[in-house]
Amino acid sequence: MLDRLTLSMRASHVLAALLVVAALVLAVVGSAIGDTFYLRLATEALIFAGLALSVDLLLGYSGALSLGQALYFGIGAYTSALVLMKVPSFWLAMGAAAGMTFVCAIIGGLIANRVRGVYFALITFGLAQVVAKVVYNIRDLGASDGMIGIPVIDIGIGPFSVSAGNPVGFFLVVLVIIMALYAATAYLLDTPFGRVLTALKANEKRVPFLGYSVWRARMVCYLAAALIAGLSGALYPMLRGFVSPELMFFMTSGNAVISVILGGVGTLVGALYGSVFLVIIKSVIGSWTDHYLIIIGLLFMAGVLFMPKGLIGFVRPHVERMIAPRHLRETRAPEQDAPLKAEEVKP
Amino acid sequence: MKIRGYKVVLAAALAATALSGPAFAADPIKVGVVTPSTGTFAPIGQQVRWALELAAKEINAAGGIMGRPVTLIVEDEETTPAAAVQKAEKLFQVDNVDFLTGTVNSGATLAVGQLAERNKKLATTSVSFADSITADKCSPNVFRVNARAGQQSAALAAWLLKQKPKAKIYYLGPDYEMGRSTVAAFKANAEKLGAQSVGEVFAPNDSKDYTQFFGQIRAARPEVMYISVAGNDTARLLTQMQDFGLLNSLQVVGASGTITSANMGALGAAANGFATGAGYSPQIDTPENKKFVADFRAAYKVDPDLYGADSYGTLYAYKAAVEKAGSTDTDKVRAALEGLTWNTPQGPKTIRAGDHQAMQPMYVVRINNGKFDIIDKVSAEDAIGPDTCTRF
Amino acid sequence: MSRPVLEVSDLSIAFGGLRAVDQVTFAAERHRITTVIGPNGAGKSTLFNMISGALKPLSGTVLIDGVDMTGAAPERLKGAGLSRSFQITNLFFELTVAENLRLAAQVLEPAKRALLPIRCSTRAQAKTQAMLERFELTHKRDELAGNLSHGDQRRLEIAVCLASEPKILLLDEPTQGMSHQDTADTAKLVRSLTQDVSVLLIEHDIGLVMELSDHVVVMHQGRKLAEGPPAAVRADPQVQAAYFGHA
Amino acid sequence: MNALDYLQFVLAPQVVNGLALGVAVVLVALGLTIIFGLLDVINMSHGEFYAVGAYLALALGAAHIDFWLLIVLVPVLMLPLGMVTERLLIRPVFNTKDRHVTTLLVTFGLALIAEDVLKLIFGPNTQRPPTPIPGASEIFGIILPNYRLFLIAIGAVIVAGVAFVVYRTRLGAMVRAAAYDRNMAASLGVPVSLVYSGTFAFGVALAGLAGVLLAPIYSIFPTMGRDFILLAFTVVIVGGMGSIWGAVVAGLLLTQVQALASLVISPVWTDPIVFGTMVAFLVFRPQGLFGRLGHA
Repeated sequence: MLDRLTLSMRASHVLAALLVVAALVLAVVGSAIGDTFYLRLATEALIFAGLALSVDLLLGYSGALSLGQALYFGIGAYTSALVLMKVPSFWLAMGAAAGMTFVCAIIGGLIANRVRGVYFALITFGLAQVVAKVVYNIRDLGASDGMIGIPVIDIGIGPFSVSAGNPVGFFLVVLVIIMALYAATAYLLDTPFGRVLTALKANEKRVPFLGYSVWRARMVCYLAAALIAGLSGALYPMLRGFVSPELMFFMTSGNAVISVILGGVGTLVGALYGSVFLVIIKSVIGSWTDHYLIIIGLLFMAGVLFMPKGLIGFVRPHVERMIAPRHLRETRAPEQDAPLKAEEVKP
Repeated sequence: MKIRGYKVVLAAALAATALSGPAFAADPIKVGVVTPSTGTFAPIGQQVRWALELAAKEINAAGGIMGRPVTLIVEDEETTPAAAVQKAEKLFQVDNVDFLTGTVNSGATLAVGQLAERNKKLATTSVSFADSITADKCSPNVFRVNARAGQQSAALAAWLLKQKPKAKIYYLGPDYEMGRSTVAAFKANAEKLGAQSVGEVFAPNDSKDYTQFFGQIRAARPEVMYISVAGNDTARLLTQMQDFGLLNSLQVVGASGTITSANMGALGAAANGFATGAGYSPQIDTPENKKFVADFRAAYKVDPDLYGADSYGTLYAYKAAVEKAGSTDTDKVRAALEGLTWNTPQGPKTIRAGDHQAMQPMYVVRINNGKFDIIDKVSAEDAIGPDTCTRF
Repeated sequence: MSRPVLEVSDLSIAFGGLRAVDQVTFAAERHRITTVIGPNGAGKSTLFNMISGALKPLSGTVLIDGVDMTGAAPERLKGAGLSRSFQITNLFFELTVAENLRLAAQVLEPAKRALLPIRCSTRAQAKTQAMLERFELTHKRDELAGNLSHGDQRRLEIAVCLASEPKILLLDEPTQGMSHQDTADTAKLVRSLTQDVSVLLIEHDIGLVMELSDHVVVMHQGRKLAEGPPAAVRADPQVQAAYFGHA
Repeated sequence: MNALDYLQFVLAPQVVNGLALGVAVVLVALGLTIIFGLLDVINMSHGEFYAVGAYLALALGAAHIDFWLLIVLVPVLMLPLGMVTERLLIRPVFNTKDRHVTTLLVTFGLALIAEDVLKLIFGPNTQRPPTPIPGASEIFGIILPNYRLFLIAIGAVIVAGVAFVVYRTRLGAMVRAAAYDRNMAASLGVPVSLVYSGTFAFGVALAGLAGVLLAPIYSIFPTMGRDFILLAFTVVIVGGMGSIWGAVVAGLLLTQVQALASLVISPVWTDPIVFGTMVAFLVFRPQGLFGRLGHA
């Protein structure tokens, strides 16, 4: 029988499909008019959407706010860059980035998962700051200048081959990868393990008494999120041909958090839409003022205060109503936070 | 940002009309400007923008480049390479600019240079001074119109050791790649000329408090201190040294980016006596420079600084090259730029064909109540150093 | 008769020098209701917390089914067959009734299904359905747990504990705050649980305790005062003085 | 260099200068820890309030208002700002379940805006007010600027004053009661809501005061708020949320560790050391050195 969470997830899938359709339209139109810039900008937006997706997996499902997710994005990007300069193989770069991110995430996870809530946020923030600073000082990693000269690679997919320099081709490759990451995350959340994560966010203290290890669930979630960030990051040097320590800085992590809040926390697809939305408002508002951060900040605060499910929160209930079986139609959606009693608020 | 660009067009057009210059029939030549208006380097970006606008206005008033008006299209570098590359790509692809300049962050200059190469366009920097841009990481599509770190330290070291042979020097740099290489370059230059190094320390970027190093500095009893910090860090370091009475007995010298108009206000008297090797000072006593400074002041109420002057000169270099090539075609303009000699407020500059580095006379300037007094001059040939670019 | 499902011996814990529970020993027989009673502050909930892994005891042992589980984490105790409810309703308020139950029943699935889609967890689905029917919550399956009435929430809490098919169920004041009718229904329900599990109960309603329990453990100031069948305990003069005197 | 020289020129100045920096850090952390301890709110915009205080001092100083008056005037001006922030941004989300994360995010948004607004008004350049007390004194061969001596002294006075208010007055008792258990406090007649916004405003005013006092040493620029924030959070966590003495001890201790460590290792590694300390405390002693406000 279909339940509420599965229904919400399906509604997200409908919106994700819509995004894919829009992307394909862009690809068709873009290639028809021979556009390069907008396709590559959209590719970049999708790559950062992957980072936002990883933030949403942590924040929206296990309830852990990471202020340093760019760390793994950066590790993925640097690993991929180093591999590509030696061997221009897409699959090797992706594999190495995944491996490296995974190893680093085990260490980071062991540190960060000792704590919860705001402390988790502060630790992840600090972790990323420290690593970024170290990278900033390592000459072999290009130090503050970063590394340029990452070749434009050909991506072999079975008998076919796509050049990363081909705007439409690479856009489609990134689209497939990011949507695959989205699908994998959605799949994960619709498994018994994923439901434990949802439970973790709803009431962490109750979870161990149901027989699940909170630490293990959080750790697996942390690793999965790091992998998503790392794989997204691995795509960046293929697109731009360089990496720089700024990719690990707080602003990169902060942008991902802003994307998630604007798009809608805990909706997965919201991270993707939020990321695209952020790119759009940045370039639109940025075209008439240098002080666009004020407007983004205001939008962000409005999102936190008044729109707990962001943009998706406006749209998804309608989609749910359209696709819901009858038995789920009348009941209240689980979107709203249940009102809580004062004693539960007190830490 | 497009709009901002058009505002410049409008201003240029108005200026042209006002001066009853020629009415343009031809398509404009589009120059892309990626320079920070947000982030740490925003104050530098301000000078870059102003200087380019001034140059564009003048060029258009005088009939443009080959009869075509110049349009600037300005984008925000945000002081990060990632943003710079994104904006540069827009300029190359959407706005279809013929030429790109303005990047400040060295990483951004390198990344944008690579993008220019892949887009078969030309990019220049008038600010970034990391040696690598025209050395081991040089690109056939990248030119540097300003003096690099090596030129600056060569000039400064020559002057310093003339003043104080066998000077005892203490070095303080920011603890990251750029800071370390700047210190290393000056140290090599100075030691070659007979200086004694009595100690060095690298402070983290964004240090709040430099006082923790003062004991070591005092104990080493140096006569000269070389610093290569920048921006807010300089303001803190020098005012704190002043508070601790360290400035009384020390000659402080440093990299050219150490003191600029952005932190001069905060430094006040603490900046007095600071000497640096630079490609420019508003005090340069030539008619070209006097006119430039006067026009700049009239338009923006402040003096141009090093970045302003170099950016101003960039547009004239491009003008000269296009006119020499008779085209805006990348390959032809590149060929014209290589070996080009043109006039700037700093005097004539020549672009060395081998590494695309501008050669220019270098000045040693000393700050005196907010003014950069010129105290020495080193010829272009003596300052430039060897060509180590091997890519073209 | 087989060995007791839960054996507690010499269990102690101290908070800042104060012995909250002091060398308590008792056992809970299979398919019986064992009730811990005592005045407020007697250490009942602390005792529960130690047995269920929420607190680590200072000394003593807890055996479940003969296996030493002293100080084990709650999730391990769950694996050993222990399930508990809470004095203050402790559910996933933002999740539906069915999801609350399904999460609990999910432990019944083999580990390899943890990463297969939910719909493959057939055993958990069946168990959820069974629990909904048994606890008469079927028509509320898609309600949020947070929107249920207090009585329904307390019932759901018991259902959640039972959904994982434990060997022993710890119920901490299941009738707390309930109306008269609900209390009676809950009593009936708890009685019926002994078909499947053993129950260890904390309860304040003395009438209910006497009616329900097979075995009563009386605690007072952290120590065990007496234990035995309800009638015997009630007659104990020490218990009379310490407990019923106040009641 | 002989041992005596090392002591006089290196070690002793390092300790003394570390002390001055420590006082600066304590001043910034004080408001943060009070807000954190009472409201359980991670105020990500604390650094920006510090910057606002510094800019206010700069603007008013330019209008020829005396520095000594500014020390009083700026915190007073900051009070309504803090009050309004609490009412508009903290209060509405205070009773939601995720309020820790929510308030952190809201204040992060505020920081984003504040920084840009400061740049819009005052421009991106670095500025510096004149040093109110010029000159330097020599004590046992260690030179210390008079203003830093003053800073150490006034820092001690401020800490003592705050501690007096929090631990010795009726007002402070209310604050501590509300921090311990707000329902209990409310039932005892403490105007909890007023105490909350008052405390938040007080924390903001302290940040502003730190801005006034530190600007002559550390200069003023729009992003100055980010400067102390990691260090200040570390001090709050190490000292114990809301613990005033904890903040003082942790602030002085951490800056000494930093100062002395930088003698033997590259100063770049002092950040990881500070961060490592924070991690170690979170893992092994999450309540900090002194435990949290109201609970100690």
